[in-house]
Amino acid sequence: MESKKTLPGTPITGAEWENEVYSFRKHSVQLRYAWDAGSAVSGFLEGLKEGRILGRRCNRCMRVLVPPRAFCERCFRSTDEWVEVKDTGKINTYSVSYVNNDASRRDKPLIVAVIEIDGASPGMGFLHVLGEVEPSKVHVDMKVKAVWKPRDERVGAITDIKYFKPLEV
Amino acid sequence: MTKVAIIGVGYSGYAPLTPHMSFKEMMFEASKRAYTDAGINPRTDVGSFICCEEDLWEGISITDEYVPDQLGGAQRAVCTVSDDGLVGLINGYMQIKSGLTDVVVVESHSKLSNVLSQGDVTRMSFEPYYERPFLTAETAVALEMRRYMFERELDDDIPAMVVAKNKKNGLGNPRAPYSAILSMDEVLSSPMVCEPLRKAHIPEPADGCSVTVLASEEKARILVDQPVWIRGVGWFSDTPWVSQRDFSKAVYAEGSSKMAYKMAGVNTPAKHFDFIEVDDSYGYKELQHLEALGVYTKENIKRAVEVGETDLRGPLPVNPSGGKISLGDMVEANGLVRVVEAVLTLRGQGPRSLRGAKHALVQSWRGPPTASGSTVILEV
Amino acid sequence: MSLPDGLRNTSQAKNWVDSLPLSYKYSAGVSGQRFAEGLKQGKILGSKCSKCGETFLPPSLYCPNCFVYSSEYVEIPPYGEIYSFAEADGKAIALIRFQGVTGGLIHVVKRPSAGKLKIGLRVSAVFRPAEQRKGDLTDIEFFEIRPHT
Amino acid sequence: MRRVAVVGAGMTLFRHRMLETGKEMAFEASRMALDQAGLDIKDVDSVVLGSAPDAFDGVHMKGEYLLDGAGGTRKPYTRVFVGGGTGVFVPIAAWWQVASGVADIVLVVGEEKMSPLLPHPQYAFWSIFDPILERPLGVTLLWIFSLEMRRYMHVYNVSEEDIALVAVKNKRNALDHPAAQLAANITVDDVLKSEPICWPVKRLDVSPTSDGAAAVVLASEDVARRITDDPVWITGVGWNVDSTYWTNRDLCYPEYLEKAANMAYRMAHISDPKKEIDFAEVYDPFDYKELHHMEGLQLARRGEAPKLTREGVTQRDGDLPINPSGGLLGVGNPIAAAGMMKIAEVFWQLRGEAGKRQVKKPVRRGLAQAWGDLMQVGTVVIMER
Repeated sequence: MESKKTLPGTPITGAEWENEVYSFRKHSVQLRYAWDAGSAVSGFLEGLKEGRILGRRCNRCMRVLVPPRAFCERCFRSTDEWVEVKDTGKINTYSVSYVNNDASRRDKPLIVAVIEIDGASPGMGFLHVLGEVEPSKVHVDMKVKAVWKPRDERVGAITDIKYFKPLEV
Repeated sequence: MTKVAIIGVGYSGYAPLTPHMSFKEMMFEASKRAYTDAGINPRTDVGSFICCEEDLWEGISITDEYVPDQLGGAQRAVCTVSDDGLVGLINGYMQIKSGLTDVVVVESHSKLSNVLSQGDVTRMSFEPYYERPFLTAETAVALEMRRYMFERELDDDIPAMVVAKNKKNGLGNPRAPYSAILSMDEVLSSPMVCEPLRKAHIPEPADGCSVTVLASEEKARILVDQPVWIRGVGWFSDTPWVSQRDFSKAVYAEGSSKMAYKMAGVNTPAKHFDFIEVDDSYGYKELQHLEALGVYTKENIKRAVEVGETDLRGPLPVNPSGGKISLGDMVEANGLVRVVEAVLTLRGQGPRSLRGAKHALVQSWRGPPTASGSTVILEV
Repeated sequence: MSLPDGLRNTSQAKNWVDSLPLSYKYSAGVSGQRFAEGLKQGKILGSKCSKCGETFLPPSLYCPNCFVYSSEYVEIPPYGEIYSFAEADGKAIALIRFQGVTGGLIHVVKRPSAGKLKIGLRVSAVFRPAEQRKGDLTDIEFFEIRPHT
Repeated sequence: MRRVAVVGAGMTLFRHRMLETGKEMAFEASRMALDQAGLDIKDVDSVVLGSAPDAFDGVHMKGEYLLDGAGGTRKPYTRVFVGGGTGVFVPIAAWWQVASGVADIVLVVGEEKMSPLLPHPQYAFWSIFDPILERPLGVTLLWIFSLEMRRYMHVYNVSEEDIALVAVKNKRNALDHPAAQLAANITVDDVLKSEPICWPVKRLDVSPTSDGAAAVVLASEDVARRITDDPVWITGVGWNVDSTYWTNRDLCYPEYLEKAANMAYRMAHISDPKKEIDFAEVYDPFDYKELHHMEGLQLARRGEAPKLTREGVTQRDGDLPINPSGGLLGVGNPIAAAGMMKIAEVFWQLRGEAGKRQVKKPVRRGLAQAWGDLMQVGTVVIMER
């Protein structure tokens, strides 16, 4: 490879791509799915609709798992019971997103965080977004609380929680 | 080098719909059965976990992210072989043969009922520039089917007889959701999908998960009374270009079986096996595959079907489980589904007429538009 | 798998519906680009391997058998024969093979006004007028049965 | 267990967009690897391909589609996949074919063509998340990296400046790589001032999206000794996947990588990796990942990698050169091909064929590592002269 000055490959410039100086074929498709939520996630979604966050306890390792699952991955056994946990928690880590999922810029930055939920085993939590707070004010270990959509707007989805907001302000 | 055995099998689902479980819960159930069958604890006894799945069948990119927990594989050596489950099993076999580990779990599943755009997903598997504009899975199959039947001078009734046989075989199999008493005439009067392909030729989609546990000889002898030995393995691909294939033969099945026969020392495949599980999609594929495996020839395959040689009580039962026609199409799980069937039959838990069977061959094909397949030779 | 306190009636089983909208712009590639340029000129180009001498359609940057760079692109006369065909929704799709060429083209075959399509019938490519060609396979409008075959 | 050698390597340019189809790129890299090994396709017993999500190339079951370009026509051929960890996993899957005696010569190919997906390849990453619990939040891949980076910075008190040093080093190393897409002479300040994408991640902390392919040829000991005087042996392989539930793990330290590395170290009889590994190509899609991975590989103590970087230990002329190739940050990131590029780099370095990239100290043993999924999989290969 040392001796080979140029490696194979024919780069296309941005202009060649945009102006389609080469032959391209396009194909757009909308792939639709209906994923079975299963017993654990169905229960979790039903809980969210009721304004509650549910976990599952494994009676061997005694962990309370959030998000809940039907199996304990450590003990490899079915989990044993539903546990209602709190809708408060603390920020495990966070970041400030300036882009959308197609890499385009957002109008307004969005704060995203992993929130350790109170009542779940230590370190257990889920991904959500933060609201009612400036990025500069957020810190790891900050206490937060869920802000729920009104009851009649909740459908059994993770977005039934609008966002988490700081408890202390 | 060590011999390799299948020491446990498990399954779950095997139904048109499985709304009560997520794919994770389906995998948990199947693997729990397999581990119980093998007498192992996945958290302590397994060196490697192999899953076979494809992103767009799951609706999840990098779908291997979602497999470890429910198999007992979190923080373990887990990987995806993006291929038919039978190729996953072959990789597990090689991992044990290499001395890397002595127990391997192989899993594959289908949640086709969750895929609302099945046709669009399949369409995306075609080469985008030359082939996708003109082909669907059905068109690609119909092209090959017509040519194969033309070259063998087969009438429509021959593939229909295969469909009817496998539907009937499935009736004796508690795991086969699409088994039925279906006459040849009913097959021939089912709606035309893409001439010459009819609706009754096409395996119906199904949900399901299959899990097998493989072990080295030493481990197998300690753990179970009745190991099923893997005597030979082979996998092979023809050209991916539909337009460059010879439609009269399944080159991939020929290549994979030759490799497996060589490994197992099988010289006369037509006489070696007590039963065979082959991919039987669209009826005609069973025939094309049997030819490629060398158990029939292009001269005698037609007669074999006509006189019922491959029937459950014939001299060489083919697809005693009911095949894909009865079990349903479980995409990447298809090969592993048949391994589970073959293992149960070799253990005497299959059809009564096959009790005492000692030698089996399992062959799989990845489905349209591929020309890739695999073969495994099993023995008790 | 069912939990001791899991789902007990079908209305409790939820599913989540969403879609994956995907949009692609595929490059025809190095050999595809040559093929596309050929189409614009009303030509079907195959590739020839310098080692085994075989000609391939679709053309390829490499010989799939010898796995070396193809040496040249060669024009293939637009006359072939039906290797197989499939019919649905009143339309016929065929694999058309050309003499001395490995592979072929999959395309629409216009059904004859009289008689049926058959394996082995000889067909020819009908190109769109030059000004309508875009450099993809639809530059060939369809294949039609050649008279007197 | 049969010994397995690497006997040839090849790669294409890594670029944002290439004219070549995925098949054609796979061929170009494979042909170059076979040429270096002095082999023909007829000598190859089996082919293993690695490629990341189908959503990039835009072909379902893309392993089947890429088959002829990777030399798999009428051969045993398969594809393996562990997300971003794939590139370093493909040679592992080929290794067990040779080690088991099933094959003597295996062609190993990594390919990625990310450019076809519109409007931007990043979009595919939305679909790697849990469809029910995460996708409705509009999640992007950048979120989870920035969340992990923030956690790492928090727990070990690491500064953005320290992390930026990695980008500076790797992009500069890449100036000597003929395939490089983003080689540059930049400063820490350039990184810090680059546009924030998902704070703390900024534009210059991130590797690009790319098209490209890379390939190597593996051979059994008999074959290797016959065809080359200079085989490079694969002496350790390891891989490990952590729980899917990434929000239940402490992201400050990659436990799964430690386990993957330990699997490989055991096989290679390495007890003190920091002393026994001469140089490493660790996965660096983001600059902080190089530090994170050095720690998971136990080439640095937890939280110590920034210090080693500051002290110049990881430079090409340092005691423990890391990413002499220029890494993903400098050479580019066609995912599975990028991991394979690292395998190729270790091979070329060990043979003394890396030209201007050759590390200063003599090297006998190198390590390549990749990472992926939901910050969840580690893949490790150890190679020796």
